[in-house]
Amino acid sequence: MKTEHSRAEMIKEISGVNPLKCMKCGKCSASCPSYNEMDIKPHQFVSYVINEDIESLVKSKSLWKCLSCFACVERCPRDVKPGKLIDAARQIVVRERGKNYLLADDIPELVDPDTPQQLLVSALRRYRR
Amino acid sequence: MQRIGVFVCHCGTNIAATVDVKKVVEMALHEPGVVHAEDYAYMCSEAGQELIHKAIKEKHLTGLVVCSCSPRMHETTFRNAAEKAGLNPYMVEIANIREHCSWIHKDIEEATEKAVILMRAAVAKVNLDAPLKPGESRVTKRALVIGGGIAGIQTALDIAEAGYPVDIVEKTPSIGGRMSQLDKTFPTLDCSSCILTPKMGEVNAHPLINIYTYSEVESVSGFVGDFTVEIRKKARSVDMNKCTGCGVCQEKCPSKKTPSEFNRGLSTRSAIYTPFAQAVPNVPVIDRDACIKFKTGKCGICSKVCQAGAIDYDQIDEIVTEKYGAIVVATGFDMIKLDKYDEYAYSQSKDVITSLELERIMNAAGPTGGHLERLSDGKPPKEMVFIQCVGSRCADDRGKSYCSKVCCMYTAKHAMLIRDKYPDTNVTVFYIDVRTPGKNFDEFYRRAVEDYGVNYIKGQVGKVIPQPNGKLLVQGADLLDNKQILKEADMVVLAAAIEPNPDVRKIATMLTASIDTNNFLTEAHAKLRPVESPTAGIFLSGVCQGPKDIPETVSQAGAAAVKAIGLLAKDKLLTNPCTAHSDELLCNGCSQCANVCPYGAITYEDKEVNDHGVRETRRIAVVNDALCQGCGACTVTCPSGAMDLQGFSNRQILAEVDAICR
Amino acid sequence: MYKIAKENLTALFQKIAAEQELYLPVRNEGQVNFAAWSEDAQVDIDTLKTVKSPKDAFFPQSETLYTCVRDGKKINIEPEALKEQDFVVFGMRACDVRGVEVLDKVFLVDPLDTFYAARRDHGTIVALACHEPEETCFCKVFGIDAAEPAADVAAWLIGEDLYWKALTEKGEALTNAVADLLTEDAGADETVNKEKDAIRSIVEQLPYTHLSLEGWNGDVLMEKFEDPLWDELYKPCLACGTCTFVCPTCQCYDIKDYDTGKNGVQRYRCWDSCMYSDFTMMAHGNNRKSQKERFRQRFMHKLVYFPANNDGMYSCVGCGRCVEKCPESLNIVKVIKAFAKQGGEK
Amino acid sequence: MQELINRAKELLADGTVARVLGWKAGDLPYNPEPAYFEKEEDFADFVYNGFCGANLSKYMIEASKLEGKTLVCLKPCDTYSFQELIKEHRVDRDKAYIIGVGCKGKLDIEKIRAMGIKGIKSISGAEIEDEAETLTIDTIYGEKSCAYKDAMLERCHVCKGKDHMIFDEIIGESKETKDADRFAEVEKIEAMSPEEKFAFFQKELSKCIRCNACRNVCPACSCRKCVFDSNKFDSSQKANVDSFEEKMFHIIRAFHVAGRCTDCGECSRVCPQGIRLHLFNRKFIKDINELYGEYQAGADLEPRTPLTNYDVEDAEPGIVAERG
Amino acid sequence: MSIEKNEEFRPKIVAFCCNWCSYAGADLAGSSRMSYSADVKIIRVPCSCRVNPMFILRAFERGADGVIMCGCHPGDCHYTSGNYYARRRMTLLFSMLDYIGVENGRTRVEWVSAAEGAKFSQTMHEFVDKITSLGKNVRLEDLRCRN
Repeated sequence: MKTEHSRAEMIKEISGVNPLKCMKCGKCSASCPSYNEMDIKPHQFVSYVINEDIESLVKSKSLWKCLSCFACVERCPRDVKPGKLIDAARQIVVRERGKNYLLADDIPELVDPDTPQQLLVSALRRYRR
Repeated sequence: MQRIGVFVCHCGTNIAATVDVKKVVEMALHEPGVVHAEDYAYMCSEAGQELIHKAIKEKHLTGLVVCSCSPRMHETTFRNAAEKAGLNPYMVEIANIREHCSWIHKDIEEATEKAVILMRAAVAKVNLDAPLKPGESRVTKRALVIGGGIAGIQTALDIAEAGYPVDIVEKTPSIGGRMSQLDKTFPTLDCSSCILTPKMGEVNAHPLINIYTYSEVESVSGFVGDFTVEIRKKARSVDMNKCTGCGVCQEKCPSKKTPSEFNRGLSTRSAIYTPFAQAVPNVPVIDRDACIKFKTGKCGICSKVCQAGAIDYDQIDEIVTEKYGAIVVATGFDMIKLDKYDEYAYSQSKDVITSLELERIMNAAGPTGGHLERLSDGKPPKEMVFIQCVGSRCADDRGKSYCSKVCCMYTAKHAMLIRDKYPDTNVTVFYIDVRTPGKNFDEFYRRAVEDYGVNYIKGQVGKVIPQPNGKLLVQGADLLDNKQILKEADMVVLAAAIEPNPDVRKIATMLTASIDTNNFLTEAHAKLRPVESPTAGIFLSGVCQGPKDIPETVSQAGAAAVKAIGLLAKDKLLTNPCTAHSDELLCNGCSQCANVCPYGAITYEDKEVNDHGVRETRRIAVVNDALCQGCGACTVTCPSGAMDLQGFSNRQILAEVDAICR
Repeated sequence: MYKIAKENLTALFQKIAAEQELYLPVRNEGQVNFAAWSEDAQVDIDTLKTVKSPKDAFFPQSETLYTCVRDGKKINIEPEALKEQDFVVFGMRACDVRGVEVLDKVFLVDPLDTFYAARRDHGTIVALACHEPEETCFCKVFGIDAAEPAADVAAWLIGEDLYWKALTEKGEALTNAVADLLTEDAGADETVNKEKDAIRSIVEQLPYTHLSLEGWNGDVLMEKFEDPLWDELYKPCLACGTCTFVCPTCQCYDIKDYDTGKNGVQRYRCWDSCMYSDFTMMAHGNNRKSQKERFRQRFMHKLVYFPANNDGMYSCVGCGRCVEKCPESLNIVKVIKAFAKQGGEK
Repeated sequence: MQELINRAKELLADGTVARVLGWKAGDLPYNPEPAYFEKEEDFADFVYNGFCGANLSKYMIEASKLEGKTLVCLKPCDTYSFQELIKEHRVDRDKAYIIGVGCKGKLDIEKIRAMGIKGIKSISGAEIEDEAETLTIDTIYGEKSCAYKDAMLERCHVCKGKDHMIFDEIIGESKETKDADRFAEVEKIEAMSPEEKFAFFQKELSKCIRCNACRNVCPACSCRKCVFDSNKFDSSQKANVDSFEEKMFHIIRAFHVAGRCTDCGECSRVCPQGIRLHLFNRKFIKDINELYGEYQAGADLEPRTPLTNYDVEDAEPGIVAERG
Repeated sequence: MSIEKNEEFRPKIVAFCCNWCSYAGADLAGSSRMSYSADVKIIRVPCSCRVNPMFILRAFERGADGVIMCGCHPGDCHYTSGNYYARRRMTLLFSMLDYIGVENGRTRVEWVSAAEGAKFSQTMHEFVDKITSLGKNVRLEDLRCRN
């Protein structure tokens, strides 16, 4: 298991996001369609990464509730893009399962029945490169 | 060959206790060019200066080296002493053997060795010194103020009060600027026009102030003290001298469909119009794009109804050329366009407005006669939502990176006024931070919360969704309660970022004044010269330099006026002689030096040169001594070494390097 | 006639270098130039032309003449010592040897250049015949025989052997000094003659060999000087010094001072180039103001002024280095041909 | 080539241009020289082939002073230099009629010689029209051949692309010949220890004979009088008397053209001693790209170059030590 | 003159200081009696942007062992932008010196304000130590100027 620090660094690297740019305006949370289903709210993703509490993040419900609609990415005034952080956190989960790349055939057994379809599309788009 | 005198100061024991001054004197006599060397307890004293005077006279010295304290301390003293004895003051160099030597070293041998080396470097430099003479340039005792808002008005008044004539150039038909559009002002809630209108009248009546409205700066040439400016007076189609300002033409004008600029497009105006009732001058202009006479050739009603016979359809733009000693830029600001913020539904709903539009709605002279109502259906709003930081503090290219500074306060003002006048209306403010540094500012904001029950929510709005029922669904976040909020509102007010007037880039280019990436004019020094541009003779007033509120603008306007007055009070400007200059035989005319000159001091001329018998016309860099401040940026940019700095020439610095490394 | 196996050349170089300095073609970062021999030097005597000619051996690119040292307010002048050490230059070609003869005409006449003279006195030249002449060579035009260089020692590299023949007293002395490494070979003459014939027959096939110098001599000064053709010829010239610095006969130098700070002011001379914009720049200005004049200078000097003063001897030796190295492919052959073509048209 | 000649003649005849700046065939198979053509009959000698490597943009400095327009043949990479010269007011755009000529990589006779090919009588395959991949070289010592690619100038292996940055018209096709990483050599050196770096450059620069060919051919080195020819900095040098002077000259030369050097490769092409001078220029280009953002001199007419510009967030000089 | 006490290595260090900040910072170090090595000799220039790479190479040519340039902090330049240009120039020059094998650390840039006497003194301490550890500059000197 990697240290929390290295996981946080990896999230930053994968997402290309500098969480320190966040000015805590909350526009992400204000924009989020899945807000109510989330245990950790979009604006909080940022501070979890800053505080290097990645374990909570990857264990959170939010990770799989985010629709990857990227409204927060579009609207974030500070170029922080919480949606990308979440996407990166998912990638960490996938990688830690020992697979860097997802094959279409592997998906059914990985999929939580609650996972929204859009997420699958987003995941395929992202990980099957 | 120079005849150099070296004078070594003991500075009591400050130097002499650590440096063997006699040894320095002895070593000095071995240096090339040195014909005289002596030491004395206090060189800066009368007696010490007398020694220098005597040696210059008796030994016919052409250059001096004073080994003493820092040149920052007594360079001027010794230069003056040299000048009194008939020597050019720039033939003096200081070897700093106190601050840079005796005070920091303990070992006498070591300190003496270093003092000798510093003396040598100074001698090497003097050997290459040339007499320099400060240039002189005249000062035209007249100032130009670009922009007729509160900043420009205040600057013009202050300069004129000091007795210097001032011209104001204003692009729109009337002075008054943004402030004239405001309803009330924070934190005292005075009526904006009540405090502005008297000032506009004062400017209009002042014998030393001349106002060019409906005019723009066309070109600027010259330099500090001696600018030549061309001003384009756009054709007004109304004779300023004949018009009585009765207003009949505006009433009768059949073309009334043009959106009113003054009311931010919330109402319309006639083709012949004054922007607002208290306009100064109270003379209308004809908007030729809207005028039926200009579009079709028919109509001419205004001309018929004008008893003064002031209407003149044949007027053409006029160019006025005037000379100025100082120029103050007061071009102000506008709100950013919101076309990149679709999520707030500004373009989709009439009930989503900007705060400046709200100012007009709240104003008794505004489009709704001062009644707060929805523009869609005229109903009074029951739920109002204010969204802060729309386009301010934005890291992406949709908005501006800076804080617009005034929004927190005016939103508190709006909220308070609404709650006061319409107690049934709920007001919610979504904010990121509330910033209230300023006298009585935080108290003002607290009053809005505590006395008027304005609901401040820490969090931003993600989306505004117009509903079929005419309401606006506001989806926001409450970060303190960690919940998402869905709220139906009747009106949404956006605190849009302010940005410098878009024309300022053009003006800055004409003035060679520097401008930052946000189009704010750059000050000469962020802390110490905040109202001056790095370009000499150009001063900054108001929001063109950075976001600020009215009191701050007025203070800065006064400060800019003082700086301008300080310049105009002089008959002549003495220019720093340590300026760059270009060797015309080596100059390539490549323009690289002008690229790095912070003062716009370098221009190019086609000049005929005789290069060792080859005669040709070449593009040559020419440095304006009045503008050059002697930083030397150009000298390093110049690859051929054509550009050199007097007083710190390439060869002088190299000679110092050589002397130190010897 | 002696010979020495190629594989023993290192021993020969060691032997020479033990007694005196030895300069010979050395390969450094892909380029072959004359340099001092050392154990780890990559000697390359197969490459026909070194980039720079070997004239440095006698007339170095820069040399200090004297040093002025300040003593208080006095100045002492310390002249530079003349060359006192014997040395050998091994591997010059016939054209290079003629190049040295040209320099002699300049530096060994009155006023004698003592720095040059000392080097000539102490230097012995071992020259190699050109085994495989190249298309840029045109030494024959100047009457030089690439097959038989006229040096202190002439040498031929044939197969696995180097054939050695002393031609002067200096050459004899050097031969004696290395005699124990050389073997006498009775059949050598025949081998060498065959090689000479081969070389000469290749030379006949070279494209420049039959270049005509008709019309170029010391008597045509004004006619050539004023010819409008120069107005065109110089145009591509970049005014760099490549042609002059690789040339075995260019002898112009400038005298400059270098202030060392603590070690006084060194007065040194260094090669100058007539192509340079400040060539012959003087206090009053420059008497060759345009590149055309400077460009003309080089060719007029080699083909007109020099023969005018030296019994018809041209100061070009046809080594072809400028032909190979000019960045814009200008050269003396093109100049000669351009005038010939124009002559034909007239 | 014939199309180019026809068009040039046409533009001369109709008075659009007063002269044509192109290449004249040499007297050996590989040595064409830059030349002006003013009359129809001059074109008998006009040539454009693989050996026409010279960047003619610098000649336009002088040509801009002449009466009338000059038609100049510029290869794609030459057009960068030309734009840079426009920026610096050294050439007059209005005095130039630019024909962007096609380029499929230019040849380096030194590379052919380095293969041991000598006594060259003729070369075929260097013509610009055909797609020949091979050069066939007839020599006194027999017929030789080599791949076109192997005889290409170094710069063509890191070709900037086949597009002309500025032109009035284009004649002939170009091909991008890039097959190497432009900064590979620089990176190799950067990875060396200081001792190795020093030894490398000491050796490379010891070949320098200060002929100034690199400087004089360089379109960015367009100073009327170079600092190394003047006494402005006590910097007049005609020879490298000490190895310091070689370094001084090459460092300062590279510094003076930093941000303006288009990497046209002329310096390396003309060096008679085969010094890889582009190693200096490319180091600066690489640093500029990495520190101040990708920049290609001559790709546009923006007057400010990286060294006459700044960003408040620029790296500190200490970064050099940090990078190690 | 040679007053060297012993044979130990004493580096020659040239410091270019801008008139407005760093030279004043050095003055403050002096008036606060914050000592640093006498091997440092200061040359006053109007602005760090006056420092030409040729000056730095010249110092090395003449046997300097280290060259340091001090200017106003970025953003505080008396001439508004001079040190920004200087920063780019020096970054590129230092990178080039590193590239040709000059030991890392023989050159340095430090921003010292007029109030930072202590920083000036501290910087000079560090720099002298660094140069002393690097030893004599032999890679960039002109042998003709050698002692």
